[in-house]
Amino acid sequence: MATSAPVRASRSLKIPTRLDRRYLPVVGTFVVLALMLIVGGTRYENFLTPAVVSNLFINNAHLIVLAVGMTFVILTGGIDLSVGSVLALSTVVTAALLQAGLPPAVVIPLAVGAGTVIGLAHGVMVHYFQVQPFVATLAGMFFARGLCFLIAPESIAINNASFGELASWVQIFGGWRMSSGVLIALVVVGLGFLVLHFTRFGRTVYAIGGGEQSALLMGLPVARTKVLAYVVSGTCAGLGGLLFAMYSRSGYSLTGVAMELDAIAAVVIGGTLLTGGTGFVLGSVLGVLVLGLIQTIITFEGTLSSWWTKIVIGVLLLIFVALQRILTLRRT
Amino acid sequence: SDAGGEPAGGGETTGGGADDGVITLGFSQVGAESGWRAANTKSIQDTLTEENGFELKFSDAQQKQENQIQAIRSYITQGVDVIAFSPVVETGWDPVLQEAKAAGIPVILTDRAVDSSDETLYESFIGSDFVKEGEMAGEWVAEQYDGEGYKAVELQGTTGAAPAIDRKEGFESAIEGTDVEIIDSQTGNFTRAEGKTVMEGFLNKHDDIDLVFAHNDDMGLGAIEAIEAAGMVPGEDIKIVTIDAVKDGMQALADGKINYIVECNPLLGPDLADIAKKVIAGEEVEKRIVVQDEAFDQAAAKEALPTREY
Amino acid sequence: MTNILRHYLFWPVAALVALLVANTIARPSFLAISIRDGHLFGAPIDILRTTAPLLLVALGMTLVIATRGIDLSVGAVVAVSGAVALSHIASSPNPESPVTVLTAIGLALALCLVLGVWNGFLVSVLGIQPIIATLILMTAGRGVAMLITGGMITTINSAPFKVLGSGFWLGLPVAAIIAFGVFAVVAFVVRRTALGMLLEATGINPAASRLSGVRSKTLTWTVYTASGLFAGLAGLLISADTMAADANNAGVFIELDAILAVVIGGTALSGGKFNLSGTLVGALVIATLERTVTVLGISPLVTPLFMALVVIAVTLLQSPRMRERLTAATRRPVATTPPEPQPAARPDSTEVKA
Amino acid sequence: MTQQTAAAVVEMTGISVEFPPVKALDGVDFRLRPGEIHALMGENGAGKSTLIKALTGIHSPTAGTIVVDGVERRFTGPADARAHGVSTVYQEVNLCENLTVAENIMLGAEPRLLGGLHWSAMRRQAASHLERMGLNIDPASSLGSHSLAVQQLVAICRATVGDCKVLILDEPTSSLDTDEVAHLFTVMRTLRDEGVAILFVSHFLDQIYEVSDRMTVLRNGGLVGEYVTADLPAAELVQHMIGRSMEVLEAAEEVLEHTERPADATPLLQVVGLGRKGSVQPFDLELYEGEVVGLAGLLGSGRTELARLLTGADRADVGETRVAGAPARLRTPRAAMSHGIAYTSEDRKGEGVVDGLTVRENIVLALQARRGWIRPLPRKQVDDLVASYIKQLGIRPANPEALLRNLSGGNQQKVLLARWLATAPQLLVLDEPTRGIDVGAKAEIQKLVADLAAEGMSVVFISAELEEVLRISHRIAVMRDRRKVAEIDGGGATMDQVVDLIAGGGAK
Ligand SMILES: Nc1ncnc2c1ncn2[C@@H]1O[C@H](COP(=O)(O)OP(=O)(O)OP(=O)(O)O)[C@@H](O)[C@H]1O
Ligand SMILES: Nc1ncnc2c1ncn2[C@@H]1O[C@H](COP(=O)(O)OP(=O)(O)OP(=O)(O)O)[C@@H](O)[C@H]1O
Ligand SMILES: [Mg+2]
Ligand SMILES: [Mg+2]
Repeated sequence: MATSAPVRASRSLKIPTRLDRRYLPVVGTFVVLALMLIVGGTRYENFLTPAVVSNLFINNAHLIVLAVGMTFVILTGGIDLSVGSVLALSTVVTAALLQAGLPPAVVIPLAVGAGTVIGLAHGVMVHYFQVQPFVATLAGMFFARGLCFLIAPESIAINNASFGELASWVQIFGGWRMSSGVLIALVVVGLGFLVLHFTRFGRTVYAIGGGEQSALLMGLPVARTKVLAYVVSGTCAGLGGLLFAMYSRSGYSLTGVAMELDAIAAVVIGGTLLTGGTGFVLGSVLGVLVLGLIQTIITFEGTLSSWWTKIVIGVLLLIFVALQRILTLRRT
Repeated sequence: SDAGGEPAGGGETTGGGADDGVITLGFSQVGAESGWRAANTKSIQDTLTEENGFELKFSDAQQKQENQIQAIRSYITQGVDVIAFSPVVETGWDPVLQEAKAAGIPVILTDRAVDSSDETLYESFIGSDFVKEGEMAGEWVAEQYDGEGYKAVELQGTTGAAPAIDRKEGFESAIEGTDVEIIDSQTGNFTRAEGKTVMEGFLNKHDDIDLVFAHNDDMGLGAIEAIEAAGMVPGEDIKIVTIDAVKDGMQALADGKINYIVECNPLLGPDLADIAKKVIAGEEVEKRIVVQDEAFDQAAAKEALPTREY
Repeated sequence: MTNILRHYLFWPVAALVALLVANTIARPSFLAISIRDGHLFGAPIDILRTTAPLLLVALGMTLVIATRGIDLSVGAVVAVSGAVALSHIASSPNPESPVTVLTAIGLALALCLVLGVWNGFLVSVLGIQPIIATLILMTAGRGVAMLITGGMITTINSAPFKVLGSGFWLGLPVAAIIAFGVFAVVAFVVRRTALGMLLEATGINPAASRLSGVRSKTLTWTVYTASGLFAGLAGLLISADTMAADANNAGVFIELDAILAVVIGGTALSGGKFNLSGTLVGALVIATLERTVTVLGISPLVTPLFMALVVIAVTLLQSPRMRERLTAATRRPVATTPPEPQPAARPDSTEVKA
Repeated sequence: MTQQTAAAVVEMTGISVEFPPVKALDGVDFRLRPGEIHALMGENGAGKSTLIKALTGIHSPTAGTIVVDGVERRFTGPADARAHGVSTVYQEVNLCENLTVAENIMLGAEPRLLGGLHWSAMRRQAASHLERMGLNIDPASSLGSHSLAVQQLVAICRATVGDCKVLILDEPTSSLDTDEVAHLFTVMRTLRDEGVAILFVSHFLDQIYEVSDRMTVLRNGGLVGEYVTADLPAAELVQHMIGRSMEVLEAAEEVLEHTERPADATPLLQVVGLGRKGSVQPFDLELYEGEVVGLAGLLGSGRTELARLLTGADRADVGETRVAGAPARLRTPRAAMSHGIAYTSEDRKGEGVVDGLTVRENIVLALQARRGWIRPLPRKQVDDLVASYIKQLGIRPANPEALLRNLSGGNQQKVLLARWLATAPQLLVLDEPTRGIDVGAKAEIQKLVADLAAEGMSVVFISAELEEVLRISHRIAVMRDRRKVAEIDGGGATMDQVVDLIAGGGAK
């Protein structure tokens, strides 16, 4: 019975010589993004300039933060439809409280915290009541939007001086510009990356996406992790709202309608599977840049009617996804 | 995707001047959410043509402020001569307008105002006065029906949108002191379909509606459908007052199904062209240019209909 | 008792009844149906009619969801359908002729079928994730609709077409007859043939289904095509309702309503077992909810809050956890499974190894 | 009959678990002592897994007490159980395929650096755990890239990480070959000698007798008794388990029926140079009517992959296929099915069960898929078919409307078998069909296979249990390193002969 080890020697896995398959979609997105930048650069004057690239980040800082939070939720196999509304809620809260004369040091935690609380509610509904994430967060979406209207049906300008200072802080290096919003977004991306890859919480997020049942039977803290993923997303949406308030210096209850779709699209374009378990924050950032680039191209084109704008966005999206798909397929 | 394809030539890339006589104007439209908006866009595109000495860069923000801000930023980096836009929201434009100012590019607002403490950030604002429109509608109602104890329902525009807020405010202030009473008010999101569903609900709920005030023609047209389906005669059993005066609305007015329409003129192109030229030439322009809005009753509509442009 | 409580239709039906009761309290004659102009008239009839397009869209959505997919493009397809049909009628010399109207309907449905085929192609052949695949058409489709109408709202006068939206047959709204009829036929086909089971198998375990010889790709393709077609039909009903094709606003957010209807009806978004009867109740709940907002006179400012609370209440009550609690309360304690292991609704190994 | 040696570390008394209307456990007592290997025995569906799950808090019993280490406890779940020193490897592999092997082993007890995961230490520690299990794989590779058997071993590695007092192994050996099993037993014995209490479930009687000290037998959710292994002869054990005598087992002994095949017979399926890059080297194989061909090989030798190429589950890069003499392209399972070829995957959970459907639906799935959706099988025919298979294979509960996910592992396996038998194939490729099936049913299945062959069906039989392959096959193809290395006649072959071939021509 007991024959032993030596026969098994030949079976060790061969060292991967090529890129790990898991990185393929992200690399795919990156390649397509680079291609698009180059094509744009040859097609439009002033396109491939530091100013345009800087603006890509400045204009999308809030979306980057949303996408980071969304990545957590999608990695667990869930989805968060509320982020657009929560972002609006946070901008409205920021604007309304600043208008009421509270100092930013008080307002900012409240605005972000509003997102955290809603995220917590989502997590509890999804995990403890087993409401499907899509529905729980859809309800959250209506709820946050409703709160926006209650707080401020009309748009509110932000005139607070110290908030304005914070918002308009810009660092310039040559043609490159970095706003406070971008800086915060990059910090969030860095944190997101660290948390996902270097904490047990992060790895459990992946484990749940790979199989919730398995994660549970492995004795991983599924409940806590799942709830926390929604809390992260809610908090990111709150922070995104703050960034948007800094970006637009106002609070408006109709902000961010359908922005959740942008965030989800960014995450998925960045190579994360909606079924959960595979994907990277950095991919999501690339996804945001892809969407931003599409907008930029549209503006540079400058001749598109409203309907061609929509069609071209769709077509560019298709090209991105299809190219990424082809790049991924051919390697497997 | 052809015209913009060639690398842009000549002097259009540097801001400030229009040495070659052609004015490059970057226009950021709100979106294409209604027929009114489409007419507005068309007017601008038809006026700011090469024959008229313009090169128009147009972009559609799809109702998103962030798209609009990014479009304006992009116009600044592209170095257009003039920037014009219809803001999605009133607030939040200071930073980007400051950037435009710093780059020496004049800005003109159309259709909707911005809420800014610094009036020097833009040259001029061309557009209707939404409060005034609501007032005109309300005044007509007060004049016609005061003393008859009319019960009115209101079909509001998109919750939170400036025209909806202002028109409601204007209408309410105008009927104050009369015995016209608004018994119900609900949003119809400026669309015909929702106008119809909401009106159906009102008809289920109230037996005694005398008047509908709709924030735009489309919702009014939807209400007409609902009223007819309930076996009543729009314009007779239930009076209808709306704002906009788009073609379908005017037709319904002429047909007697609507009783009064306050115009909201979308043809801002000529005014915009005019102001842009003046601004480039360094002439003084008025800060606020209120577009002439007419109002039509049924007789006036029959007369005006054949010659309406939109 | 317990069995009724456990039934997947219990809470959706309870929600529907609760809404009707709330309406009746606010407006005692709410449920009254009278006869006007030779047809039935009243709030319940209106609700049936306004449910019609949503029901069609939700029907297609249910099938798509059964295969673990989602179709975000239905709203855009609704817009395209209306745009095509009305543009054709508007440009024809004889808008009142039934031939014109039938051609318009045929054209619209054919194009929507093609759009459905396109979605199916992206999902089943290219293997793009459904949410993104259909997001493409969701964006571009509206553009196409606007391209067709030139960005204006196309309005027509055509009696035969108007029948689709506001006509009555045997005293009932034609729109409702069409939608409920299509629904019944599809439900019959799905449940009387093996289609339903094969769809469910595909949704639950694609890999196992493939090995069992189920044509998963073809089935997936078929459901997206069907979804496109039903959305197209819904688009016709919607545009006939107001006799206008509004490329920008027709069917906006109908995908969310449809998904909500499916979920309220007890079908899990993770695919597999689906309940068409649940979807029917779900669609009625949503249409009634919209009507309730008006009848209760809820201010537009709090409407979203109200909707959120209703949705939260319904979904919490019918959540597996809550059902367990309720059944546990009505019988002696039994082995309960903690919340975690249940999501077996989402089988763990999900990827098809192609 | 039990002697009190040491204080029990786990003591379960009067445990009942219900899944209305099924009473899965009814007042069962169970005791586990430190430093023993305790086998839990019973037929499929007897309640073994349920007892384990009741202990670790996945199911909460309706009655009974659980005392762990002298303290009465109701664990809230596996995490809680683990925290109290109870580690479990559940019946199906329950790991995350998307994570690396190292993470699967170490998560929960991961080494840390500055508050974050210490990846290199994690890989190092994982590697040492793997080594102990005799596994030589890259800890940084993703788990999904490994075969089920490897995954099973990884799951066991995970359970032995950290300080566990109680180690529970629910059918860990069902997909392992002798070699791996031997390794596992070495590890188990070491742990036992360190004082760990080990609960072990297996349907292999020889393994039970080899490794266990004591056993508890369950039948139909009830306790039959606790025995000292050495004192209980196998025949008696079987009797306790199935409530009948040993005869069933003996019946299977002489199943093999050697009919001479005519020299000029056309093979039912003939493949020449069939292969796929990165999976199996090109091989030739002929399968004849009425013949059972066994595939023997070590874990990972490519048996499964060969089977998948034969049946269109994977697409071959090179080679030709002939069905009944005519060239055929088997590019999909569906195409293979249309030629009467059926394949049951070894991966029950991933590629076999449709767990949200009922037993009935699972059984008719393949048959219905072949007919197409338009022509549903008449309900009467379905019911008869399902009823007959439930009876023939002894599927329990005998309720066609039960959801498959609520069946015990072994019963799920039987349902899968029924699915394929229902299609009445000409060639049936069975990849580990007896995995997790109890002794009685296993004998039934072997007999069934022999009968089917006698009726003219051609069968390819893969099993980790070499003995079973030898017993049942007319011919045996031996695989090594993803290559078919030999083909021998089943009748004359001896165990040693095959083991030599498998191991590389008598390396030792
Ligand atoms: N979640 C559940 N819902 C309903 N019934 C269940 C559930 N889990 C198990 N059962 C039933 O409980 C009984 C015992 O199952 P269990 O899995 O414990 O058997 P087992 O002894 O482990 O069998 P096997 O050897 O096949 O693994 C079976 O009849 C099974 O159908
Ligand atoms: N010990 C191992 N080390 C590395 N990889 C392995 C090992 N065992 C199996 N594999 C991988 O798993 C796959 C197993 O191949 P396959 O399942 O065809 O083998 P098998 O002979 O059927 O083995 P099993 O007994 O697991 O069914 C191979 O692709 C191989 O890469
Ligand atoms: Mg078991
Ligand atoms: Mg195998």
